Amino acid sequence: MCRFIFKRIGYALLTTFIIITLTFFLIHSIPGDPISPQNLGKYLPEDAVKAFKEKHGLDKPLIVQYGMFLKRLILEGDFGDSLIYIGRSVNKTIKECAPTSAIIGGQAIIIELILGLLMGIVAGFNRGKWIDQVAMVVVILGICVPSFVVASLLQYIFGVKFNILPIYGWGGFKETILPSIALSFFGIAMFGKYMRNSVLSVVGEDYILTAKAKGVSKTNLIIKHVLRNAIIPIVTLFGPHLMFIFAGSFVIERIFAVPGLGKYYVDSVANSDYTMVLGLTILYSVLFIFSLILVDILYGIVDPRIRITKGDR
Amino acid sequence: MQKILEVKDLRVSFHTYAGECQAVRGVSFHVNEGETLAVVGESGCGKTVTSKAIMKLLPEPPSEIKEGSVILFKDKNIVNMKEKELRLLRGSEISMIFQDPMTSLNPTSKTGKQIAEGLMIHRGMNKKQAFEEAVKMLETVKIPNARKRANQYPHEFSGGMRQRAMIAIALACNPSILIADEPTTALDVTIQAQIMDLIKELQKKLGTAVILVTHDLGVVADVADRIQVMYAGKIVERGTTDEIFYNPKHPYTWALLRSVPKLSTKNKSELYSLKGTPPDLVSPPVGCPFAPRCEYCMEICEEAMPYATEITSTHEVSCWLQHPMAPKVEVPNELMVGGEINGAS
Amino acid sequence: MEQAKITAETKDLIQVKNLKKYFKVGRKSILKAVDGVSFNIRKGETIGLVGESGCGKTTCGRTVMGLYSATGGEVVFDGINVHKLKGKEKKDFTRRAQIIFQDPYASLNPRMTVGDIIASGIDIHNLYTGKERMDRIYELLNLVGLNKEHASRFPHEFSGGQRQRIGIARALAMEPEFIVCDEPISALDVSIQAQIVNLLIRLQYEYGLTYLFIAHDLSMVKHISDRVGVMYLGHIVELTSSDGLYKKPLHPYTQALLSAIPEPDPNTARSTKRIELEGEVPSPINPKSGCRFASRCRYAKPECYEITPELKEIENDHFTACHLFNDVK
Amino acid sequence: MTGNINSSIELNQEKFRIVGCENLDAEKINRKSITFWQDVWRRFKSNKVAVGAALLLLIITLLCIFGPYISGYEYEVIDKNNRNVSPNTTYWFGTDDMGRDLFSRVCIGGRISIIIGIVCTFIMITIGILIGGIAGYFGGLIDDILMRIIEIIGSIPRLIIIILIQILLGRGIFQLVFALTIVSWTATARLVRGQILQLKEMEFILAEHSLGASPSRIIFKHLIPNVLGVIIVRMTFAVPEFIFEEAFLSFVGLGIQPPQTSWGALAATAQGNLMFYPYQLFFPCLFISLTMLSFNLMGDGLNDALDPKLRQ
Repeated sequence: MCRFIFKRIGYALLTTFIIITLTFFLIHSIPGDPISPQNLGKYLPEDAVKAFKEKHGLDKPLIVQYGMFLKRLILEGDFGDSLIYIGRSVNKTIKECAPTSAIIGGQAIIIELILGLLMGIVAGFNRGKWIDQVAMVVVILGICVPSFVVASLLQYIFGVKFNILPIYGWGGFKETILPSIALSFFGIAMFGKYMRNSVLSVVGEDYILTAKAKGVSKTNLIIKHVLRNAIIPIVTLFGPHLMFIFAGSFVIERIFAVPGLGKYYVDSVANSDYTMVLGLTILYSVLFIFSLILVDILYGIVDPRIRITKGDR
Repeated sequence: MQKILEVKDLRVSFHTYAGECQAVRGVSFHVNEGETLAVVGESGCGKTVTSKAIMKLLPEPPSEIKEGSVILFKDKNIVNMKEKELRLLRGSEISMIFQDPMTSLNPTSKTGKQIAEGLMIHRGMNKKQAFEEAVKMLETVKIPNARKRANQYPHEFSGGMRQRAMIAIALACNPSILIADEPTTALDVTIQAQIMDLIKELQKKLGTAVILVTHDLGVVADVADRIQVMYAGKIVERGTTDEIFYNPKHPYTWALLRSVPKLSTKNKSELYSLKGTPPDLVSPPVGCPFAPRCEYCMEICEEAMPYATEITSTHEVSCWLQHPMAPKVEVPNELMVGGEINGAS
Repeated sequence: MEQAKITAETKDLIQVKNLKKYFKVGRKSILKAVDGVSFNIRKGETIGLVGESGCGKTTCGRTVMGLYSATGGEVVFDGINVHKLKGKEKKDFTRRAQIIFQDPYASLNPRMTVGDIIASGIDIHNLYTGKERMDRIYELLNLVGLNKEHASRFPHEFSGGQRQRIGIARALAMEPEFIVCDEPISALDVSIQAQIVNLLIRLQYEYGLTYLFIAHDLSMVKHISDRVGVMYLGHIVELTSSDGLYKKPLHPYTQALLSAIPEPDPNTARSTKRIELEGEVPSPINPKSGCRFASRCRYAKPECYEITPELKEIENDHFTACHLFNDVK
Repeated sequence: MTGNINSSIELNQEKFRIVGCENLDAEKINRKSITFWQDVWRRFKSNKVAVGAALLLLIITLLCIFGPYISGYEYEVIDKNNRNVSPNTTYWFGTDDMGRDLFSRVCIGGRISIIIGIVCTFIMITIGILIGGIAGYFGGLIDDILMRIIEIIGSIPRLIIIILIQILLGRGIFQLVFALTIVSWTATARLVRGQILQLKEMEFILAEHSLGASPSRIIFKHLIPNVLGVIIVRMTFAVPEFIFEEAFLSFVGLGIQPPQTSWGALAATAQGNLMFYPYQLFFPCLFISLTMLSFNLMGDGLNDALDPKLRQ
């Protein structure tokens, strides 16, 4: 198992390196000068631009810039400074905005897991009954209605119609409620759908019959035998799903005007703030890659069959 | 001998999209204490459904045990039992082993724990006692290094070993009936022999009655006290093992016996073979279900269901050939080969 | 119908010489499915290959057919080395040797009509077209006991036994001399098994076919075969006439295998005592040297764990690979 | 068992004459012969929800094609006198803040959304089949290399690649299609590869080898017909995914750029006016949701109809 994890981490580091390199050169191969009279340059005097370029090594050849970037990133964990907002470093942005995004994302994941899995379990055990049908409608709606529609709808209902919850901005817990719910909508549907299918397939397994033939009570049967096995395929969904959470935050933070990483990312793309895009891209990729490893480890823990084949033999 | 289980007019249907499939159509039989009853038939004859119905293990829906079916265990009707009563019965009074040992153990639970589970439920043991008992059970079913094995997961066991573990689970609480549903079909011959010997040995030791469900007459010859042959959801013939093998009366039993080559039959001689396939039980025939494939088929066979004729107190056959008006039909020659057949009674 | 007697003098159709087929498993492990198997198949005979799951009998059959490339050794078919064939020669060879498969559900393409399935070989080799092709299909259907109307139907409409007969018709379309029957009856009900076995025997008489019949059911193999080879973990441990094998099994494994077969006769079953084998077949991945059966053998001597016994003739046409018979001859 | 026999049947000697089973055609199949696809169609037809979804989809498509001609308003004509008009009999969906007819805009936007969905799906499926097919059929080193590439692409968040490509190539409909397809084929390739690997080991493919079949016959007669079902299902689910992604990107301003429009872009513009003119958001959202819904329901229906487990 340990060897397997180390191997995975090795691969992950390699992938990260490839992504950093690729993103760096991609972004720097964009035609045009990042600071030219066409954009930022027009507000600045010429020598200020020159000084800025020198300071950030923008006048040096690309490969040198790459070396400098890599050195700073590895040694100091420094992503560099924003090209648009003078004096604002990428690191500072991450430090300020990441917790905001993490709160909303975290809350959304908690809601998804609780509601989604619960819905899937209840629907799976009541196949064909009304509760299952209701769950299926929720699932299909959750998958088909884009998150920005859900977000707008929530804003309209809770903000405009009833005016009970704030629909913009950031502050206390109240402000996190609507964004978290909007973000979790798709996940609830997805986890619900897969959990239901998983429960259904496990219920049909022979070993459930064995357990029943032993006289196991219904609660024990559900918890110890069905859920323990049904959760296994769900774990694999978790990694790819994180991508939806990232992507979802881009839209959700924008709609609810939440000062999170997603909003910054979209803004910096729109404003051509390349160092910011570069830094955040790397951050997102690393988060994603390592969460995939986490899922693999988790999978090994829930499924004893994996533990053996990967480790001992 | 004491009757321990009595099944009366058991009818089980499955509701499929093609219609109601009548898998078991009025089956009655009993099991005596400590005996081995074999239920023999080909795939789709309803033998597995019958065995699962006894423990009420069939999922409802799509299955349905029909009104009027009675399964009496120690004077209580299992069909009407509530979930709670059933739980007390399952595993402690009646237990079951299944066909495929690869899928019938929970892959995420240690084998010892799976054996201990039943003990904790029915014997009120605590975790530790139950585990110790589970180790003992693994020794009983002759798994070497029982203590180490008890702490392993099923995927670390080979097929034969898993079936042994299944037997340990089933017999842990010393039930009075063990239902073995094709326990050796998925295993190789040498392993099959090991498992059958083990079941036989434990049965003798514990005095458990065994219902052995199988398609293999060879397996049955060795272990069964009584045999009942099923076809298309009905019992067509039943009798003691000797009666079925040496004095079979139903053409289907003949066919089953004739189509297996014995090691002593002449090489490359033509084997007896049945034409066609069993009937579709969504719309079962009015008459004898075997009639379309029977070489002795008479007009009456297609029109009415034959009733059971008693040959001896233990031997019963449902066939129109037993009717006084029917022509006398001799037992096919190759069944006489042993010379031990004592003719028609 | 009576068949010409096949004796040791009958010409060999196929010679399998020290055939090996290994599979790589993971990075380091090697699964030795077939590990040095030699036997001959005489013209017009049926040779049976029995053994428990994982003994390599199916791999052996497929390698003999040339479906798998051999890791070592050779298969000589009527003077031709099967594994050296290329291009057109290889295609021509397929007209002489055919195979029937185990799983009646997986061996027919569900998207093709039965007629097209049977005509596969005809189409590939451009044997017939148009009406002649249809006539040939009908003829083949008739041969295996199905009728004309079945040609336009799809495999899923047929029962297991019927599908297996379609598979046989597909192989027969090539008018082969040799057919590998790869567990053709294992997936079928008892009464249907007899149908298929009868058909195979009849076809052999009518067309003088040679069979390699692979199965795990010793009683069926014994019934259909002239000679039987017993395989254990990639080796042939015993090879002799089917009667000889039944009457006088030499190898301890064969003895155990025979005694494990449940005899459908209560008196015999009760009176005979089984030779019980301890444990189960070990894994064929990275097998130990020496006799593969040694770990389960009652008679195992120290040398059995060291030296792999050779298959040698103990009696007339009765071969076995066991150190117990080192002193014989 | 010892029940009474039906008394209406009169027993006489005549009835006890052995007739045997020789006259019976044991091999007869009573059911009508139908091909696989006929069977699929029959099962799909009996699924009311799926058929309804297909009809709805047809209506939406027709509306997108002919809608602008019915309403009589050009989608980009600005009318300063009719800004933010609520839906009424002249402007069925109302107008936007520049006085453009929303009905026409929704129809035109729908064209772009649906076209992107379909074009992307076709490109993706083609690449996916090719690469997955090659990896699965040839195996070995080619398979290893292709799978490694797929793995690396799969470990980078999809949206990030799309955004990077847009930054690099600029924004526009072609760049968008390119960006959407370049990351999406991996799942299809995996699916096809898995199917091919599974089929390759099936005995009917081995049988073809033993008959001396050429690779092209095996690929075109056996492999492709057998993966077709899975691919069709994959396609029905891919279209709404692309529509969703396009809407998503347009919504954050990285997709379709004005003056062109799509449902996502329409929703984005309307988002700002949600407080005052919710209808402007309602209609594009409704159309996106309905389209996604009908594609998904249709896909579910097809999936059920093609499920081999339900056959036999």
